[in-house]
Amino acid sequence: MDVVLSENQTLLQQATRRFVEARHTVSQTRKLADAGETMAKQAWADCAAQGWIGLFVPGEHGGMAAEAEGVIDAAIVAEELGRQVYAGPFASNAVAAFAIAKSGSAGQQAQFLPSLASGDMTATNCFAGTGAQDGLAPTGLTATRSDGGYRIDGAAGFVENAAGAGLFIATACAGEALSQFLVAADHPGVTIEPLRALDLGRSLAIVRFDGVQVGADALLGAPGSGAAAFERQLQVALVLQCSETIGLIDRAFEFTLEWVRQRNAFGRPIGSFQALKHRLADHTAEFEAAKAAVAYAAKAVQNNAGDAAIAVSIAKSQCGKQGVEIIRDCVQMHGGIGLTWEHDLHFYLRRAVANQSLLGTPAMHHERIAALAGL
Amino acid sequence: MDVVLSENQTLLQQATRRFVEARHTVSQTRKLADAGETMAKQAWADCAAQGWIGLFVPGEHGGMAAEAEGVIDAAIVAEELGRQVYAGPFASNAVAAFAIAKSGSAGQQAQFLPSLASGDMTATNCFAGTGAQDGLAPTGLTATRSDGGYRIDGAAGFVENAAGAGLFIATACAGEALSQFLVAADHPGVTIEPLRALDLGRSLAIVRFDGVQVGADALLGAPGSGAAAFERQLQVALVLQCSETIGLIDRAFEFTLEWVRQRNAFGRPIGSFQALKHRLADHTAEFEAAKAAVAYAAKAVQNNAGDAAIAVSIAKSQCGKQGVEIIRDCVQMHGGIGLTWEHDLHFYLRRAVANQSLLGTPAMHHERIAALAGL
Amino acid sequence: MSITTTQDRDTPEENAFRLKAREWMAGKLPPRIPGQPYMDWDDKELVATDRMTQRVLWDGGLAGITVPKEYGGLGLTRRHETIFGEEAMPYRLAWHLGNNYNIVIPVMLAHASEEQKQRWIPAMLRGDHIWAQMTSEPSGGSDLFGLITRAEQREGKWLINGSKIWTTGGEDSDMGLCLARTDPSLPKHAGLTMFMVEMRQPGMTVRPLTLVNGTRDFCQEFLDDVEALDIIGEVNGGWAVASTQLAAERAATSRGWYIGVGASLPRETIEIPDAPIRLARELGVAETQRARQIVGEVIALEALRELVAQRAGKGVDAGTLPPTIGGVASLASSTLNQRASELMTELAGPCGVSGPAEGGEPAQGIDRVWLFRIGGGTAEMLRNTISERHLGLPREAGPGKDVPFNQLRTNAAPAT
Amino acid sequence: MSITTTQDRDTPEENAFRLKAREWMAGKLPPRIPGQPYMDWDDKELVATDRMTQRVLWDGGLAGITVPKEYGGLGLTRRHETIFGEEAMPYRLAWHLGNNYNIVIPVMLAHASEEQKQRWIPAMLRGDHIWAQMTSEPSGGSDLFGLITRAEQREGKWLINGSKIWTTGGEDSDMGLCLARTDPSLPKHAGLTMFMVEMRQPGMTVRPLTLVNGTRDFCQEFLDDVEALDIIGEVNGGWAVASTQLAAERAATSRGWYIGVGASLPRETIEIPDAPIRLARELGVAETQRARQIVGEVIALEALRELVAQRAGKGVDAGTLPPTIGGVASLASSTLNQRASELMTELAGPCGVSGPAEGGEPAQGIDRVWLFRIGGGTAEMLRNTISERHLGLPREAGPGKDVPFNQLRTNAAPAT
Repeated sequence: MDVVLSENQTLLQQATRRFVEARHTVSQTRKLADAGETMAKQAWADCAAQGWIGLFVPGEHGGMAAEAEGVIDAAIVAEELGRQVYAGPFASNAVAAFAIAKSGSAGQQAQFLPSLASGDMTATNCFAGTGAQDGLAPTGLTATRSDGGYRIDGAAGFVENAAGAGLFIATACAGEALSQFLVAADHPGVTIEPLRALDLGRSLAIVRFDGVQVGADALLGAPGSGAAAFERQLQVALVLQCSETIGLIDRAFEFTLEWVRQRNAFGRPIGSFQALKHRLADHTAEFEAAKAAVAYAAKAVQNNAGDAAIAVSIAKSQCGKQGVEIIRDCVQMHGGIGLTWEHDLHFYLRRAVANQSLLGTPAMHHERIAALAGL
Repeated sequence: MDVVLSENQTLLQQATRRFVEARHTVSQTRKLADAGETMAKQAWADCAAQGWIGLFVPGEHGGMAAEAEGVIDAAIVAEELGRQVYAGPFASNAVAAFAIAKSGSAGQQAQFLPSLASGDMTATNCFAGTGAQDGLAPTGLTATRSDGGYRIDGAAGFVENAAGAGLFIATACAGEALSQFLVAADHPGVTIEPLRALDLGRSLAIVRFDGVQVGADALLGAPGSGAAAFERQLQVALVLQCSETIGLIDRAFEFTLEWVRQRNAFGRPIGSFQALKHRLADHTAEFEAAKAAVAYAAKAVQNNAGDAAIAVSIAKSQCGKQGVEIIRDCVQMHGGIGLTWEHDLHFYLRRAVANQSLLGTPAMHHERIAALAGL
Repeated sequence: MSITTTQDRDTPEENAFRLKAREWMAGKLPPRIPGQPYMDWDDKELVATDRMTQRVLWDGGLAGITVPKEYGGLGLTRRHETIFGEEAMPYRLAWHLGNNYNIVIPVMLAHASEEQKQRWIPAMLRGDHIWAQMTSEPSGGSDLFGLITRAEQREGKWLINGSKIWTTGGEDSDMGLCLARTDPSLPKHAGLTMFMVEMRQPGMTVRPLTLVNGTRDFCQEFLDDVEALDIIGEVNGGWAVASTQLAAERAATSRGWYIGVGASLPRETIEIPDAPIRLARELGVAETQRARQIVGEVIALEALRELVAQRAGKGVDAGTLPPTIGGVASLASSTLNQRASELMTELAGPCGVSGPAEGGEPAQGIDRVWLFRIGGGTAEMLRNTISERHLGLPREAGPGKDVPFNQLRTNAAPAT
Repeated sequence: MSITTTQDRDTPEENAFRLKAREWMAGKLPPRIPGQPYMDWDDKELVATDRMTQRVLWDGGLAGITVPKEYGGLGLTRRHETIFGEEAMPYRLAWHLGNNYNIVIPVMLAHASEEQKQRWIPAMLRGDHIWAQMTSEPSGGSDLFGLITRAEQREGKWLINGSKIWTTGGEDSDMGLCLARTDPSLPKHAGLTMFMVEMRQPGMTVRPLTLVNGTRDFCQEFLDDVEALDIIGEVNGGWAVASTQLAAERAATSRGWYIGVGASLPRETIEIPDAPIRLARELGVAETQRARQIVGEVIALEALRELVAQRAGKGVDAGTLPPTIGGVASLASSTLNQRASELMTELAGPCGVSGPAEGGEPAQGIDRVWLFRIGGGTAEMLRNTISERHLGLPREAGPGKDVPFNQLRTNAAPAT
């Protein structure tokens, strides 16, 4: 996060760290993974009670958006969650709450925001299609006018925390333009096909829409206005993803430094070997660049600044690449022990690889930057 | 070169090294560069007298092709020339001699091969167009039937040693197919536009063909048969380029090892610092892979093997990238002194960068490999 | 890569050996199945198959081609080994017994007593025993000779206490080489002894390690008054034995570990790996420029791994490259492999980190998590070895060689 | 990046200072010309312009904003410096005099005598002198304090003999700081003294170094009985002075070296560099996927360099990051720059290694040959510093700190 935090932000950071270290450490993630389970509803409600989703929700709907810098504050939370490879549906719900708070009608806000803020219900965005080049555009769904409403068809890929969600935000191609819809998970025609995820603390699925008939009241925002709303939601999702990666690196680097200081070989601590020291110095430099980029992006997205789109892609470029490179080398520096299932490091690395590949790979973001820069 | 050489090859290698170290060291290249000159005709004839071009020329035309393994032997020479950043027109003439020996009529062979073998005349191939994506295909020239012969138009880029050459091998698009022509440098309509080269021992030019009218006797090989011949010539050129890069790395690495052994800092040789040692070990591994790839490619091209095309691209991929990476780090390990004009290292690095970028960048060769592999 | 035989170079005697091998193996050996792992210690049936295969070779007079006749081998040449390898190409060989051939037999030939050699080597050739190497320790990491497992003589027995780790196939092994410290008051390299132990005995607990990619090829052992069967070499002379052991491991790694598995056989053309091409097609990205660059580069990287290993083998055989080149080839292979895995993950994009619910790990992503393990030491040790032994660079300053081991800073007893 | 002023945050006093600066500079200072290098010591006219500019600022009461009043400065705050920087944006400032501000004044304020400070600091503020730092030596490389230039007292004078190198602007400097060894029988760091020397005097030969990219900003000096003018600090106390000097250099590098040049001013939006976009268009590859990826990545890398410098500056100012972060930002900048240069060379292909006969060096190619030089030490030293001072990792074993210098192995006198 930024090098200068407000007093409230510092308090949020400390409270989140305390809470996560007490209740949701990487050991919890390991337990859930070993059991093949996802976080229990009550456990998530306890998290939501920390106000994490409420950062985007107005006071009248149970949130505290008025006192929060939503995106930046949520990024602070995401970073703390990254430090413990947290396994709950934070980012997906935060983005959904952001979407409904920004684009939803008064009725939609009243209907959904309170239960999102309290954690009674979860919601998630369908950001992508199902292909290898997906992640940056809603290519999987179409909406056609039908019966005074819309019929939605297609498949959304890599949807986070779809299992157990009560509500999907579906962005669909309606002719030339995009429209967004709120679709209940139990709506006829909606099926969820779970995927196996490399990230052991992550729930991914394909969500299929097979002739899903919704009324005009399912529209989130005006018809055809989905492109700009989607872009904003994607930006928030990327800020949270990158912040989480910062937390992953931060913690993995922290215990690697500890390890190389206390582990001896050839009669001295391995952290006194120059080859390791130089690599750690290089990682420090790359990590610092990643932190700078994410802090800038969080602020730009919070302020809806003109360069927010390019800023999130720059952050993703650096976090995607360095999250994997740095944590991989942390594994390497741990020697054989870092390769064992029992060691926590692979949980960090798995999530870093997933964060590199989801919501657009670095290469896809480089193409996006070129386009945004007018090439 | 290969790890097992024949007796003749060992003799050729030793003789070439002695000759080059006596007469054509990097200091000579520096002198020519400082004076803005290219190698004098007599100096080149002395080199040719070593039999370098004759490796491809039959005995009746003054060569020794019968006793030589042309491509492999020429690669041995190229590697030795690389070790001293040799500044003469070796590779361009060798490839031209190869082309005429393989595709030329009896008359063309009798007319050109003796003077190429003796160094009295030089010739060079027009391999590429003038664009940033050029290097692997003759995109710059067209030939149209005219007056019982052909009219050649267009521009060839990055032509090596065009200044002073007596003869160009021009590969031109004639409808769907490619044809190759032998065109005298003083032919009406041919103009040479010298370029400034990053490689200070290299002569590059654009050769423009402006309504160049040639007779049918200028055809090298049958009309429309140019594609296969061009590919073979390109393969030979790539083997020589990669072998030269091997020589560049070999020598730069050699004096870097010497340097780190004798240079002291903090009371001990800098070659005892682990960070440097590990980088040198990594370079050794990459260099070994480069050597293996070039040796394989030289043999495959010599034997016109089925995988020769893919083998040269694999060699180029590794040599292009590692030539620059390893020699760059050699500069880095020399500290400030490696950045001065007076030090020889930049001659090596300039040529390595040029060899990376000419005749197809590594990325262009990766695309070529995919195509050759049937994707 | 396609393999052709070198039958046209056979002498009449060699050709006779070739035909004998060809005839014996036909129908008796299990087929080589493309894609089947050459070792998978979790597959107990495959381990059993390999023991049987070794017995079949013994029965056919084809076991221990270059092992001296007095120890049950055939006493033939490297050339015969190559011929055997060519003829064995259609079959799966006794790949789980690689330690026996690559490590234990060379170590015994160099250091064991005549009696030990006559007892143990023929048993290996018959497939009676699988041997494990117990060398690394949890406390030691890359500092192999900093080991702290203790062996003490009590009532005429050598009793071993400590823990060993990264033992390939430990659970399925019958016998083990176990290096232990017998005199901690001597300098680090001086107080070690090489023991021979039975793997199945009271006090020995063997626990397979699950690695991040789910494989279980390595084990950890806990030794609680484990009784040694015998000593190889001298008491406190274990360093010399272990050095032979390490050199044998390096040499075998660069040869390709086991006849018929590896990189050392002559190849005629560059093999085009199928995986990147298939992946690009399956993902529907075969026409994009970047995907094509990635596929081409992965093909190049895979070919380079093969070529560098071949070159090393050929150079060592011909004597034009020093044996240290084996480590260089290992490092190259590891680096090239890592780059290929990075590229494949880029190619797969989000499809690389997810897969059908019922499948295994998403292949491309787990490749990025899983590090290519270098047999015989970590990449850092390999880089030390290459820079010092292959390039001849000076050693680093460090605690003197003569310091008694019990005065060194170790993980078990940190210096205060 | 576009720059906006922070005028809305001015106090009345600050606003008065802003308006005074704005008014004085208008029409008197040379314009800032986009693309003009901020330093080019081969351009003698530009060096002269910068001396004049400094004089103009002095005359306008704008020189030495944070320098204490007793030494000719204004005694104002960092905030005033920011205000001045904002107002100076349209102009070229006295950028060739950066050493004076960044290095020499901080060193003098910390270590010089009252008399020295009163004499030399106002002269610098007036633009009378350009100061050089003579620290590195040909024999020393990155081992700065292993220097062997000797200073001896003869007939009441300190006479210096040796050679210095990598002196920025040596040829155009009037005065220099020169670190020399005054007692080789003391340990390495202990026997050094910091001298003040006139650069133009008998015995001092200054030779510009031509670097591989043709620039001539650095000089080498040969000192043959050069007479020192004065000592800063104590005899044999030079290490303390030099440490301040290095710290000042690191701090200045992370701030952006000179007001108005650098990275430390607040930026409002991410700047899109023109070069990669223009190159892709000129080369006609703007529509290929790989070219677009390269352009995007180069834009990202350039922005990251800027962002990491800003973050470091902001963190140090706020006290939330340690001063060692400056070195981290330098290393990041260097790494990111190298990657960008690699990508630009790939983008340009063959066009990157050739150009019109009459042009200069082919830009993309020479960028690959030319290494981004890190002010204040090589990348290796920076990595040592970061790992030891920023991360707190243990120092390596090495010759003891107490060994007399003349018993150490150096390049001048190799140990036998």
